[in-house]
Amino acid sequence: MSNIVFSVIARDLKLAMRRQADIVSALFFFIIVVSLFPLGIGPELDLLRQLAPGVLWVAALLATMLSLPRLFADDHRDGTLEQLALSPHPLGLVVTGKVIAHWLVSGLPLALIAPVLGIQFDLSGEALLVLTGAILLGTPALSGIGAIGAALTLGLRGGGVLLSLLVLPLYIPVLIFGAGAVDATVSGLGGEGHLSLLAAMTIAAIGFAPWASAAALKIALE
Amino acid sequence: MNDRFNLYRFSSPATFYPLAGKMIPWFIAAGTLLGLVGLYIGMLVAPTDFQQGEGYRIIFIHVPTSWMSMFIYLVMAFWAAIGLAFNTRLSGMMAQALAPTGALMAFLSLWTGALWGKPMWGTWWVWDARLTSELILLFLYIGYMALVAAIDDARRADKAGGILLLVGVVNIPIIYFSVKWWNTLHQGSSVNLTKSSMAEIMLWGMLLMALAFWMYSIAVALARVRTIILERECHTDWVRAELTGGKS
Amino acid sequence: MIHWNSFSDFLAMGGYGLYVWGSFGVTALIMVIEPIAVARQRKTTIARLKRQLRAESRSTEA
Amino acid sequence: MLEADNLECVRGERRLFSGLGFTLDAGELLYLQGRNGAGKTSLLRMLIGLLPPETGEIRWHGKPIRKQADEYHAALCYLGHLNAIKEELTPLENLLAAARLAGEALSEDDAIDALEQVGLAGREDLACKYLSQGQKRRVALARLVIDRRPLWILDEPFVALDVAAVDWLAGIISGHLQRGGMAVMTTHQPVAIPAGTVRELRIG
Repeated sequence: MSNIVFSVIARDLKLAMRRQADIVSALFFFIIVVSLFPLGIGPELDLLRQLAPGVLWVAALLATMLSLPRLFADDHRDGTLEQLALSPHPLGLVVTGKVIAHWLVSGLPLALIAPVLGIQFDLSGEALLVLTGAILLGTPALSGIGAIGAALTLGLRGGGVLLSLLVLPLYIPVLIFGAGAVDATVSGLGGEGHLSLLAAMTIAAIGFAPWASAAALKIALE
Repeated sequence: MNDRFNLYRFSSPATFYPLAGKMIPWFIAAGTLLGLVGLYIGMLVAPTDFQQGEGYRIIFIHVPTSWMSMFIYLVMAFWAAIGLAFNTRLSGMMAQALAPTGALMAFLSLWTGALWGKPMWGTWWVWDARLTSELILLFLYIGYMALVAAIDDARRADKAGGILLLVGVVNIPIIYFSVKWWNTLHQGSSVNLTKSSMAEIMLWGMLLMALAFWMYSIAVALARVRTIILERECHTDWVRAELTGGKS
Repeated sequence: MIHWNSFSDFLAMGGYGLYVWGSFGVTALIMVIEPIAVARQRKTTIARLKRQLRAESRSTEA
Repeated sequence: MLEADNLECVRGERRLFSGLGFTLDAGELLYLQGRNGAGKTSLLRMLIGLLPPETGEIRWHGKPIRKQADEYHAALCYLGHLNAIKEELTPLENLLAAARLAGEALSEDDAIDALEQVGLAGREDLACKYLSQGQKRRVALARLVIDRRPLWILDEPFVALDVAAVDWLAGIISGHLQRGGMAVMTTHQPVAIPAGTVRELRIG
């Protein structure tokens, strides 16, 4: 059973490595958006410290969104998606593999670069740690929920804009607790509660979202 | 045995179409009547609220529209579940017919909420859990309508929309509680939406208005679903007969 | 029974007139526009389907 | 044994076909014929279980396929009009990945053998985006060389192949039938298959 998950992850990672430009451009998008905020708001450190969690998280949501339209579209266009749907395993497991691979190339790099960007906003060491942890814990849920939207909008005109319309409202809990964890740390309350809620959401999303996506993909393949 | 309780008969568009046509005038009549009595009680009879003055009368619209916006979404999700489970044609059409009305209810709830909030709280908008969830509900309605409109094949649109509705129904409570928790963690909000001393007469007015909105929504949705049925079933003989028979 | 002393009192709503009538007005407007829109859509749909039907019957006769 | 019973296909508002049925036994080949738009591809998509029929049922060894999707898919090899190969991967990687996703064991040597048979010797390590259309099709066809699953469903497999390749593919298919396999395929111009029982079904 889990073999198929690993096969899909391995295949998608190999494909992503052959197309590194995509990963790099999403990462640069994240960096640029985050860096624009101090330029728009002004250099007062107190204000920046306060805004940092929200700014970083909103930018992370948008950067994750960038790669979502292609999550299934490439496989759909060249016929691979049909073959995946015909593999002798539940399609939900295949999608689980694709979601994990998506996180590895989109969410994980964001988490790794986030502390560096946090320094621009004068966050303390502890806050940087919590920020990294929150992005690590929260972005898998973004990939999972995003997969549902990507599957529902597969092959539609203007699918990219529609995808954001469907997915961004559903991202709100992740945004709230992700930014809240850092907020709570900055204000000295401790972000553990938020982090465990984020982890719960990620587990729920990874468990549930692939099956909803699989149902949506089957409709798209009819 | 009993024909009246045969669900399959009523889930067939050919039977439902004339039935809906017959029911619409009744719902319009009931809605108008309830609305007039509700307005009479709410606007003319009900006393002034000692805390909020006359401004509280907005709740006679605000509360019913908020209820309806949530209730319609639940009904749509119910139809979606039925449609995905039993592959019935009518359920997807019902969900689609309800969506615009639900979105309008959500909009009215936000609009009246803002007009209530400005004199009461001194601000048009507060990032309170209920308001935020209502806003997201409006986004979900718009997302559903956009998705259904973007898919050309009607059956596929029904199914994809159904999945989105079910995902949304799981998410609404999560969104509500996350916003609520987020809000209480920020400095204590001075907003208190509980209306402690609502006089009985006010409650009656509100209930009547809620029923009136309910009737209105049903009537509009039924009228809309009749058009959708005609469009979807236009290749069947009974729709052809309906169209050529001159009855419209 | 009636709570108001005069019609102008009723309109003023104890100083909340703008907000109360703003709410009721927009709601009434929407509840008028929506049924009209539904009825118009029904009319155009029926007209379109009838046209389609005529075109089909003509093509089968020919 | 593959059985189709009273199938009906409705796409949009049009009924493409109805009351369609057939049975297919080991060693048999079914040619689907019909004009464009008659529903050949739709029927194939029903047979692979991606498109549920409006009415009727498809059974594999007596059991409806929608009740045994995973087992049925394990016995099924489908070749659509899309090649299902990844432009970024090499032919060898494509073949190995396809086999792994289908749950089949395939050694690298066997894969290289198969690629040699379809005339791609020496190109195993070139990303598929540098190959011509015909060569890409051959990469897709290479799957058939190694595939040992009993049921092949092929959508226009002879399109865009040169004469030599058509003969070669006919040989591959008759080998499959001789081993007791079954095949369903659509085609515009029937190609003589040297072995096995060939049956025809006209749609529309």
